Amino acid sequence: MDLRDLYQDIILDHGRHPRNFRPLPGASHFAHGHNPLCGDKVTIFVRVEDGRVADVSFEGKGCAISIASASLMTEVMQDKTVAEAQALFAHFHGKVTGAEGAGVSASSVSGLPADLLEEGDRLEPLAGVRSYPARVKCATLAWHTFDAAVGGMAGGGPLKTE
Amino acid sequence: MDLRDLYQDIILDHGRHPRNFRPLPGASHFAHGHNPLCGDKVTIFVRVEDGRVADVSFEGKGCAISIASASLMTEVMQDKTVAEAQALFAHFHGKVTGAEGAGVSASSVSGLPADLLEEGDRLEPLAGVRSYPARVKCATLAWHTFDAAVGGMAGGGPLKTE
Amino acid sequence: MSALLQERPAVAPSTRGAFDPKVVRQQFPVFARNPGLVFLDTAASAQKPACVIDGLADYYRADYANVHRGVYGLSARSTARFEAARDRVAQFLNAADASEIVFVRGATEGINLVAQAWGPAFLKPGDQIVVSELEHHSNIVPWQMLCHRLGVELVVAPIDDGGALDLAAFARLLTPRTRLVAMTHVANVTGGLVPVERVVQLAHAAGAKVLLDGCQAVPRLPVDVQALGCDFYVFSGHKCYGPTGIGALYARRAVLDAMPPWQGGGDMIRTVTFAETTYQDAPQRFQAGTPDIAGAIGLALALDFMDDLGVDAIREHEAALTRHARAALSALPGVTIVGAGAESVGVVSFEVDGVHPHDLATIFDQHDVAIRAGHHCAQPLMDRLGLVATARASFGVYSDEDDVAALVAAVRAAQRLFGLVSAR
Amino acid sequence: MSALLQERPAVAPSTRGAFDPKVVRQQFPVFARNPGLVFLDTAASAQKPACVIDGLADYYRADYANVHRGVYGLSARSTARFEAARDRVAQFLNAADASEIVFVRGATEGINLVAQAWGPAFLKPGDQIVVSELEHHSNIVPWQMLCHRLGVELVVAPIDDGGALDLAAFARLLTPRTRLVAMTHVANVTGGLVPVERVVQLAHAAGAKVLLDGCQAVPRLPVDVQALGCDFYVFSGHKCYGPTGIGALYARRAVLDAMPPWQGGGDMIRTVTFAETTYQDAPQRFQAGTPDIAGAIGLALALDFMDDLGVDAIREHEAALTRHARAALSALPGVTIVGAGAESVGVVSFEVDGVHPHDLATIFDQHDVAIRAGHHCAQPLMDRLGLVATARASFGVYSDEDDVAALVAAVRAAQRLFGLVSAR
Ligand SMILES: Cc1ncc(COP(=O)(O)O)c(C=O)c1O
Ligand SMILES: Cc1ncc(COP(=O)(O)O)c(C=O)c1O
Repeated sequence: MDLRDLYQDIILDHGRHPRNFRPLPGASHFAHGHNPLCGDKVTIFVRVEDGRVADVSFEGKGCAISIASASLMTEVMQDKTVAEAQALFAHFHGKVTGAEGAGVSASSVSGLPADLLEEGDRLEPLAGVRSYPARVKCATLAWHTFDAAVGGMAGGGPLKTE
Repeated sequence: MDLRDLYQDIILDHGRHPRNFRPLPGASHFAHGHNPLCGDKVTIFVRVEDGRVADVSFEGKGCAISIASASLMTEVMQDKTVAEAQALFAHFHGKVTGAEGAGVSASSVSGLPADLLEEGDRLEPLAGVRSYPARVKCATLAWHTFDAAVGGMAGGGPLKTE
Repeated sequence: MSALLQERPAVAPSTRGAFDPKVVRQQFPVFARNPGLVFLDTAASAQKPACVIDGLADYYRADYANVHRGVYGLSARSTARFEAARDRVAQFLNAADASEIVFVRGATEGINLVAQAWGPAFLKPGDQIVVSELEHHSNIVPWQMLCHRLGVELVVAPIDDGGALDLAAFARLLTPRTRLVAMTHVANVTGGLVPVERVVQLAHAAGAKVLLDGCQAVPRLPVDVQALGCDFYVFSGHKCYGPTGIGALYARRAVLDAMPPWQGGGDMIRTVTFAETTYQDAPQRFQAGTPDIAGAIGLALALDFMDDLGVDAIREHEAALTRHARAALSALPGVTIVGAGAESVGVVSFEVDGVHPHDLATIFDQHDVAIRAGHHCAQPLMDRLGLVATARASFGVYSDEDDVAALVAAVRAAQRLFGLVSAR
Repeated sequence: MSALLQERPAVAPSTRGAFDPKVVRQQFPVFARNPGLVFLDTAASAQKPACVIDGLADYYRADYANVHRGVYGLSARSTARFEAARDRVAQFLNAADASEIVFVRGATEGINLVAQAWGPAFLKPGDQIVVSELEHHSNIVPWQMLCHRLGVELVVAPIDDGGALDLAAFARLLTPRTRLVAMTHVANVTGGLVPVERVVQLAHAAGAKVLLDGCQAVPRLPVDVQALGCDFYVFSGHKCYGPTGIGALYARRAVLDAMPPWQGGGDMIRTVTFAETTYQDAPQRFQAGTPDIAGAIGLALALDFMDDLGVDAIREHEAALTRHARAALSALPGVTIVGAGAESVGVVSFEVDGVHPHDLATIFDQHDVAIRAGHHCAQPLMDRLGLVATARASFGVYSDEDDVAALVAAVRAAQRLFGLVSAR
């Protein structure tokens, strides 16, 4: 395994200069995420309007992987419907765990709608994580926290405030 | 090791037909002994008069070794002074543990007074126990209980009622 | 983790036939190292097969590191093996999920965990806990201590004169105040199989939770916690061919989730500040500190070993050998067998007129026959039976009719030594 | 039992000189099985020497049976080895008597035992327990839980900015309400050596009992509990080259005798009836159920191993290597070392500007360098230091300057990968 597969330039860049790294005044949803094994913390803020992610941002402390993953997530999630966000989470989850379909149905992975394929590709740099099982939790922390914030997105439940 | 060293005829006899196996009305001292590992139980009754063991008896349930040891003990203890009883306990203890002097000073073992030598010899059949470490507690149960009844005999303390 | 599990060849239960204890015995180094040993104390603790001993050693040689916290490869490998062991136990008991398995030192610790963590959270003064007369001290004393602490009442379900749990009497004891029934699955003194399915049904109908003590059952019977429907199930690894120091508590997920933590420390927390601490979900919440990693892995190896023989085949073997031993012993003059109810497995307790069990054990030892003599940590049962002690022979997968023959010969030798039969 | 102990050749401490870690390393199979491994996570758990692994396996092969209750030879032998292991631990800590040693799963269980058995019997609302900012969660959370249960107050002794316990501040915190001081002997994050002799003197002068957490000390320093004068001392076997699942609680005899039992079960009782149960004396009273027999025996083998190297020599080795590592790391640009006070041993925590510890650990792993990254179960200390995580390297008897060189090279590689130094 080449470390460069994990620490691609885009990851290092997002790790060092995270996008949407700020509180979100007027957020309709937010959640705190925490990895008890390493103490890393993240807060995700979301403003949902008309069933769409009108804005999403984050704050926190963590490793390059978790910060980059959060940063990339805030980019791809902008303006998505809940169903789209759900599809992206499933896609991302399959990508980083390698076990496509673990806890997420395989069809939702393969079946990323055509208009999301570009967003899906933007997450490709995170795929290197799958070779580093100890780091998968770093990559997924922000996503699970987003999920918690908007209320069981993966389960398709209704949006709710934490 | 020959089992006959442990189960000598005299042991089997005392095990089957224990002497002084009865309650002792008018006992001045008594104590209950118990081996938590096997559940065996013994009660020792003593009537002390003028600093002598005027009478001693026992009741209980146990294996051949523990019953025979109790029975032989009641025989040798009859009419002994506290000091003599103490010397016999020390002598017996050294005999069955093999570790003469473990917790008992060596001089008190070797130095069994001349007038107690005969009593000491009567305990010889119990010496086989030393080859069976798991059974030493069976042999000593009655003796420790006697000791408890008359109040720390081994420590030479004053006689006291339980 | 599941990959590790799947590496094992899948053997369909139905294809596993009876096994030959003489062949099985060759896998147990203790018999080569102690030639002539007739080991009839498996109920106290089982001997260990080479696959467990060597597997344990090999884990330490190749894969050892602390679990759950290391990023490096060795620690990830160790963690995967440890969690695969949890999966293995869950699968063996047919638990719905691996998160229902808490590793403990043994059955005793498992019962104490339930008593100390579940008890104070769910019991109030006047509530009742039911145990049976058959129980091991480990399934009595923790409840007694809890009853003293909380003002709860300990109720005792009686056995009948044949040694079986009196189900009708048990049913009558259940009241709306019964909160927990704690009962053995197989009695350690008699080998008697308790009808725990009925016990669970009756207890649940009365609204009580059920803890089953599987110490003597797991080594001898297929156990399916979902089919049993019990709320808690405990067993010790050392009694089913695994290492000392490890065992498992199964608890239904909903029950476990509702329980507060027990011991505090590393690995069971989410966040710690001096002001406040939050805890992990089960099972981590109940495993403070570095667990017995090697023990868990060794236990999984032992369960693999049992599965390879086939648990149904083990049960058949032990039941048949027990029947044989009971028949052979009762044919001897002066020998009385302690009643075990309708069905018994793996264990037989007996008395020999005129020879105390302790003397028997010593005499047997001179014939290289290892049995247990005593109260077997079941003094209340001894009191009920009017005994202070019994002699107990118990079997494992390496035991066979030759062992029973040696036992019978040893009984006769003891009787001769004590002059109870003529020496010829 | 003493005979078993005496079989070991008596080596006078003064004749044991320095040892060569390269030679010592050959006794650790993990390095042969994982060629190239640079293992710098000994503070989390130590690797095991062949004498422990093989000795454990051999015990199972030759001498295994349950303890304390068997009349037969195998059980007597097993019991003798188990109790000899207790003697061995007592001797290693210089306890006055073997009965002052209770076997536990590890330090965490030892601390919980004291909190749950000693605590409720001797504390009342308004009393205080003092811990330090340096503690591992295992020496915080059990006290927090106890404080909640009893209405007792948890008081925190601060460290100074150099990472040392602030002794003056500690002294000022002690009041007549202070009933217990629970403190680490060597801090697991920093390696800092706490002046526990002074802590004990001050606490005792205030009428408080003292528990010392020796997890990181026992593998690295001669420990003499009588000279320290502490009331309780705990450590984990897996951190001093022994098996997982075993550790010891030392408690002064008088303190232990005054404590009520903790868990109920077999082996800790004197008599049991459903009406009433009486308990054994210490240490049996605190060891319910079948103990981790093999674990205790393995721990004794590990202590033998340490004694053969010489604990003074181990201390010298670790202190020297720690000094060397601190110097080598601080010479690197962008590296900051976490303060450990005046003296540190075996452990060094550090940060690398611009690279999170988790990323460091992953990158190091690719260079076969195994370190820990995280909060090291000491979140309150992290909060005090204003960190969420550190990278931690820790040493054992098999570690040497080549390991430090590999660590330094790995730091530089990480910095290059992250573009923090020019790649050349
Ligand atoms: C200082 C200290 N205390 C307590 C512990 C907990 O030890 P264990 O997990 O073995 O119970 C550790 C190690 O993790 C430690 O370093
Ligand atoms: C039925 C039963 N319950 C509980 C125990 C206690 O098991 P352990 O000592 O392994 O905790 C035993 C064995 O001693 C047993 O046979």
